Amino acid sequence: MARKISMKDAINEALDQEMTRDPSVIVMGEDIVGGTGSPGEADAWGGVLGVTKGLYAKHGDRLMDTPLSESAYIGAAVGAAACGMRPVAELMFIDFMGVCLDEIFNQAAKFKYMFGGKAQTPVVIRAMVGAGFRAAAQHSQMLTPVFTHIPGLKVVCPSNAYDAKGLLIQSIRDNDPVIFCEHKNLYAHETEVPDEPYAIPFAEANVVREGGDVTIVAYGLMVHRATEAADRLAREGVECEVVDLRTLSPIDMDAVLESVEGTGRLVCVDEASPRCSIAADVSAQVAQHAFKALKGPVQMVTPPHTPVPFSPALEDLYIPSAERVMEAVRATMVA
Amino acid sequence: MARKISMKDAINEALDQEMTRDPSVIVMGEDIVGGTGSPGEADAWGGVLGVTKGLYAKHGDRLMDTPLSESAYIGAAVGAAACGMRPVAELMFIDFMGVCLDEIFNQAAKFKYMFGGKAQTPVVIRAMVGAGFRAAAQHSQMLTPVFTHIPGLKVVCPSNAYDAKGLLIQSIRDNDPVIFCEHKNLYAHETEVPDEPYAIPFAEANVVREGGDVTIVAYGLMVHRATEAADRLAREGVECEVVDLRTLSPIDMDAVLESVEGTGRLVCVDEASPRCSIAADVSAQVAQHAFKALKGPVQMVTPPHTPVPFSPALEDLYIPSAERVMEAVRATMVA
Amino acid sequence: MAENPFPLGRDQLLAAYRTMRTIREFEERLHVDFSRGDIPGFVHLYAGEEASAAGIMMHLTDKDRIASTHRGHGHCIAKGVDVKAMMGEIYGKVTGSCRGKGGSMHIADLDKGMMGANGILGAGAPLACGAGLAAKFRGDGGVGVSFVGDGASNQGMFLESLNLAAVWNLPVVFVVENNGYAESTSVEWAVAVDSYVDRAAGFGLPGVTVDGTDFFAVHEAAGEIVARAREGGGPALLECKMCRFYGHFEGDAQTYRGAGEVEDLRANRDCIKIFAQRVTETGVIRPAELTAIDREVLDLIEQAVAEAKAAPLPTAADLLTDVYVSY
Amino acid sequence: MAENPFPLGRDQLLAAYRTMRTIREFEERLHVDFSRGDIPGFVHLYAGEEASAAGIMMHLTDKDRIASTHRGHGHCIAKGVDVKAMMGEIYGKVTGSCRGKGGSMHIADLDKGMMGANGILGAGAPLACGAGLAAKFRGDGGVGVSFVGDGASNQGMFLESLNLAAVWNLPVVFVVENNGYAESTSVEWAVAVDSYVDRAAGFGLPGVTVDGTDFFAVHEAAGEIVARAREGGGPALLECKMCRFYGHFEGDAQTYRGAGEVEDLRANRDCIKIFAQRVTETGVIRPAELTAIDREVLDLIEQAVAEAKAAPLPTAADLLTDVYVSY
Ligand SMILES: Cc1ncc(C[n+]2csc(CCOP(=O)(O)OP(=O)(O)O)c2C)c(N)n1
Ligand SMILES: Cc1ncc(C[n+]2csc(CCOP(=O)(O)OP(=O)(O)O)c2C)c(N)n1
Ligand SMILES: [Mg+2]
Ligand SMILES: [Mg+2]
Repeated sequence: MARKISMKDAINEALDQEMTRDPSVIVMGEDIVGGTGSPGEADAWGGVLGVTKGLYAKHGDRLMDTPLSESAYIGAAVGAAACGMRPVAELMFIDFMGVCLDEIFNQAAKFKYMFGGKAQTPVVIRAMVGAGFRAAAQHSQMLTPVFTHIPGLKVVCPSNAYDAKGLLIQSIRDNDPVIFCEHKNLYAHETEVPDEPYAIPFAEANVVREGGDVTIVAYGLMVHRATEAADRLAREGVECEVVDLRTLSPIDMDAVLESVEGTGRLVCVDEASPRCSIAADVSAQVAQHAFKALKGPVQMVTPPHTPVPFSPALEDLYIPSAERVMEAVRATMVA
Repeated sequence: MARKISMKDAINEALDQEMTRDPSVIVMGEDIVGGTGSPGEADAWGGVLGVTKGLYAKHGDRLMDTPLSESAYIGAAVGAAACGMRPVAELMFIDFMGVCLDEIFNQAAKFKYMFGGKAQTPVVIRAMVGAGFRAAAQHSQMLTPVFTHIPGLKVVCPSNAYDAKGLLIQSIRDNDPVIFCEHKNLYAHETEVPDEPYAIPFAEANVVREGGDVTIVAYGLMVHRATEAADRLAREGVECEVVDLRTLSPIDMDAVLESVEGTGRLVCVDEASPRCSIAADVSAQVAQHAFKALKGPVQMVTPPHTPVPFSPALEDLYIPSAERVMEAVRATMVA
Repeated sequence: MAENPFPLGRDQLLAAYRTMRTIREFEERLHVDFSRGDIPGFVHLYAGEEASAAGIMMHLTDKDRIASTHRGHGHCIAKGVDVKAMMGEIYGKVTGSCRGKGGSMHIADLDKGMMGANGILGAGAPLACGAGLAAKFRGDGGVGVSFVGDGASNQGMFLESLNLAAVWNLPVVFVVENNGYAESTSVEWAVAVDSYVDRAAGFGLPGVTVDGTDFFAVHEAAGEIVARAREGGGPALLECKMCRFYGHFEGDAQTYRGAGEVEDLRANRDCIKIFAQRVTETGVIRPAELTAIDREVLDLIEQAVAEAKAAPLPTAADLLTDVYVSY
Repeated sequence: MAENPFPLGRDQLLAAYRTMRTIREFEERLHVDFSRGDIPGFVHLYAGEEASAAGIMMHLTDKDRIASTHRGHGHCIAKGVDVKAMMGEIYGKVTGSCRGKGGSMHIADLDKGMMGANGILGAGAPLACGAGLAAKFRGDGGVGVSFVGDGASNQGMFLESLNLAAVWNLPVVFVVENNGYAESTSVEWAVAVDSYVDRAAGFGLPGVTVDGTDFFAVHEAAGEIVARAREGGGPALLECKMCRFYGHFEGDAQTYRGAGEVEDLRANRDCIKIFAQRVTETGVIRPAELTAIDREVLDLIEQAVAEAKAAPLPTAADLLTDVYVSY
């Protein structure tokens, strides 16, 4: 049986194994070595939350600290990718996208198309997403819909350690630019993770719980809220099927549609802001492609259309709860 | 009867009239005066497509050219707004958002909330959107969903000269940050526009064509494709109701839901990329809130999930056409 | 009474001391309360850097606007933001400066000219340009002051702002608070120039470097720069070399630091100790006067914490307000 | 045969002339075809600036990567991109370098080390850093070259890159092509420093300014800088002062320009005229040799246009390809 390790360690292991396998993999970001130029030992920090700890000791200069210049180093990662490297660049918090988005959405995402297929940019941008850290409005966003909207990008958001390792390995081996979203409140979450490297293909949703009454679609942390809701609803006699999307672009709509064909009911749970969200995207596609199967209105469970509040009292209300998912499920049943 | 003027002139007039009315209105952007520091007369250009032409001559230093530094001047506009001014900053093409998004989405959009209501940022960001100019992947995007997704922002996209004037005046008088999207292929489009200043309230969709069979929701240039489709379908005996959203955030969902209650059928036309689009957002909301009224699947007409191609041969295929809208309408009818 | 060799009167000296001491005790208390688990989220302490905030802010009034950083408590206090409201905010209470919605990284008080701490590094520089621009249009003589750390001085938004302020000749002062580290990364490594004076010169700006642990050096340099900006003489850059007594954020094990580094800084580069020694050894201020202030400050902080702890949390109704003026 | 006082052999001189002449005729022809309505979209002509592209690119091979600007035709041609494929691209044909998907603003050819013209100003600088980084890891001695205009030199992405390249000691050369204008805005006004050498110094970089209309000056300065970068000596900045013969883009009425300005530039600052005069008056090259090249170049351009016009447009099937390697 595989060990149980945390999502943080699973990510570290994926980076380590891919760097070992492929010399063109380089890893860069602010403080991801930790302490470059400082009196204390480098590799001390291993990133602001320690995710890359220990890698510098093993891989040396292929791990690079950067100055606080996101456009420059993310753009350099994109440029290096176009020149044959496989850079993994850490944008500490996805909330910082506003200072470097051009290099991601106008450069990395568009090179292949603009250049008539004659370029590829196999770059991975790792970033922390999500609320619950009491980190307030500028360090708690999901922003997954923004990247999913952009043609040319792939967007990944694992819900557990096993998926994180397999999806990150796939992201690094993938030949397209990938935004790899790590929910900071899942770093400590443990699952069984095999020692050896393995890749989980994109666009393969994971049915984490089967059930015939209602389909609940979720990703990232929300998978756990959905599962909790499903478990509690089961005691009421309602059986929910929980679909973990795992990747948002490409998205496994086949799995969602198939589940809805079976249940006739859909609840989408999304930690991103509601407008133009993943929840809206999935709901709309179901309303277009599985309309006949639907027995009642689709339901979307998202935070309110507000920035993320700081106070724990408010933040806990902001993040969709299992209770809200349960209410939504009930709403699809009565309608 | 009011004169007929172009959308470009209507925008110019709105800026002129608001600058005249309110001394706290200032206007800035790259080359919006045109020729600062150059041998030729300033005010020569009036912006890259001449939208602000003539304003410098009338309002002098309240029109400001900027260095090519979008973060700095957009951020300065946000800061000045927080300090009591009403800046209108031009981000030439919305595609340039990637170099200055932070000042828009993390600063302007969040100040009021993060500061507990104790600040406001009445800034307007004007930008050209849309395809059809043969301007390729980095000068042709809509990106309206990205801004609509962000709580704290308002997003406006007029479809004609009359609306452009009234909505821009409202945007300038509005106390929240507004992204004002000007479709470059509508600049030359003329409608009747009253001389005097007038404001069109936000979240008031415009039913530009009535019809009982199918609701078509659109905004910007797509309103014209929708109307063309509706006119042609009428000859086939299908009566479409065309709803021009005018503002995307806030959005007048009441008008959409009311129309769908009447028609039972929905087609959303969006020039933005399909994933997490405005089309998806509206479709999902209808599938949630007017499910019972729906007689068939919702249909979304958008470009493909690709960057905008350069070649006119491809770009014309990329932009949703009246024919594609007609097909979608038919698809809602047969289902 | 001894003759006063300082460019400030006794009242001003005492006020400067009170500001610095208030910041210090505020931060020392947060350090303790955070380690007890009383305070949620990210907290970045300004302890050790007080002379910069105090020395600069003495030249500013409420009509002058500052744009601060993630390490903003010191700037807030020196700019006159209410200490109890700040504490309430950091505790996430509805009595906080931002009604609990912002937290440590977003404390603001526009009435006091404090445009907000900021979780995005470099983002304050354009905002300060906007403040300067507004002041210029109003003709009220106000200035905008942008604070950035050494790390943030490599951010594009900051660099662009240097040029913009120069081109528009804005009344803006850029303060680089150089504490030697950006998180764990050394300034020597990350900033590719030996002197910030040269970096400023690359944008046509006058630049000055001072010992940021010397209140009087900061005060003097800031005085000249602020006055020039106020009179239309344009922007400038001021680098304060200083030191951070705690980790990057609370919870930081600081393994990247040299052995004994912090102890040494506390012993030899404590700006408050240095200030106290100078004003007392000249006889201008009596030690007892400072001790009295120390006591008052401790009382204030104690009260602020007690009130913050007792204050109500925001409730569900608060979640949805303050997003828009109208929607 | 006269003695050769130039640092290049006859073949190289003729090659340089051919490059510059090809760029010039390419652009002159686009100017005509655009005004006839044959060419869609935005077109920014490089005419007048040829000595910069030619002088720099002579030091580069295919393994050296350049990141270009919106005004990229000259860089493409000098870097060896096929002229017919370029013309096809600008005409929006499936035979184009980017199969018609990119157009004038996005011509690229990675095999030739051309990482793309770019519609986003300043975006190329980080990309060139990435090219330098890749070369460093591969140890192949390659360099990355970033071109920006005077206007784009105020963009944060460019400024950040100067620092990054210095900190990482990358084999990267930053070329500022200063043609005096960013669209209609003057460089004197928009760039808040008198010399790019000072701006470079603000990031710890050596900087050199040359007369960009003097091919030999560009060639010499670029030679030193490129060689140093190649040998691990780190990045540098090269400013070429030059002039733009046409408007910002085709269709620009250029009202912001001084009376007679363009005529004067064409008469007195034409880098090709200046080059031709120098190489012929020394007797190293015979005028007839240049005339022969002129004829060949005109033929090539004529053929390129004819083929582009005759080439097929992309079709519906092309719309959906090349978005991802796999999806
Ligand atoms: C744009 C952006 N990039 C990165 C971060 C993460 N971050 C927060 S503080 C910090 C280091 C800041 O160093 P410095 O500017 O020297 O300020 P100090 O913490 O030393 O006061 C970093 C990298 C951020 N908040 N914003
Ligand atoms: C980020 C960004 N901002 C603005 C523009 C619009 N724009 C295109 S070219 C140009 C002027 C460029 O001037 P310069 O860098 O001097 O290059 P030149 O055109 O003179 O070659 C501007 C403002 C852009 N394409 N990208
Ligand atoms: Mg620092
Ligand atoms: Mg120029």
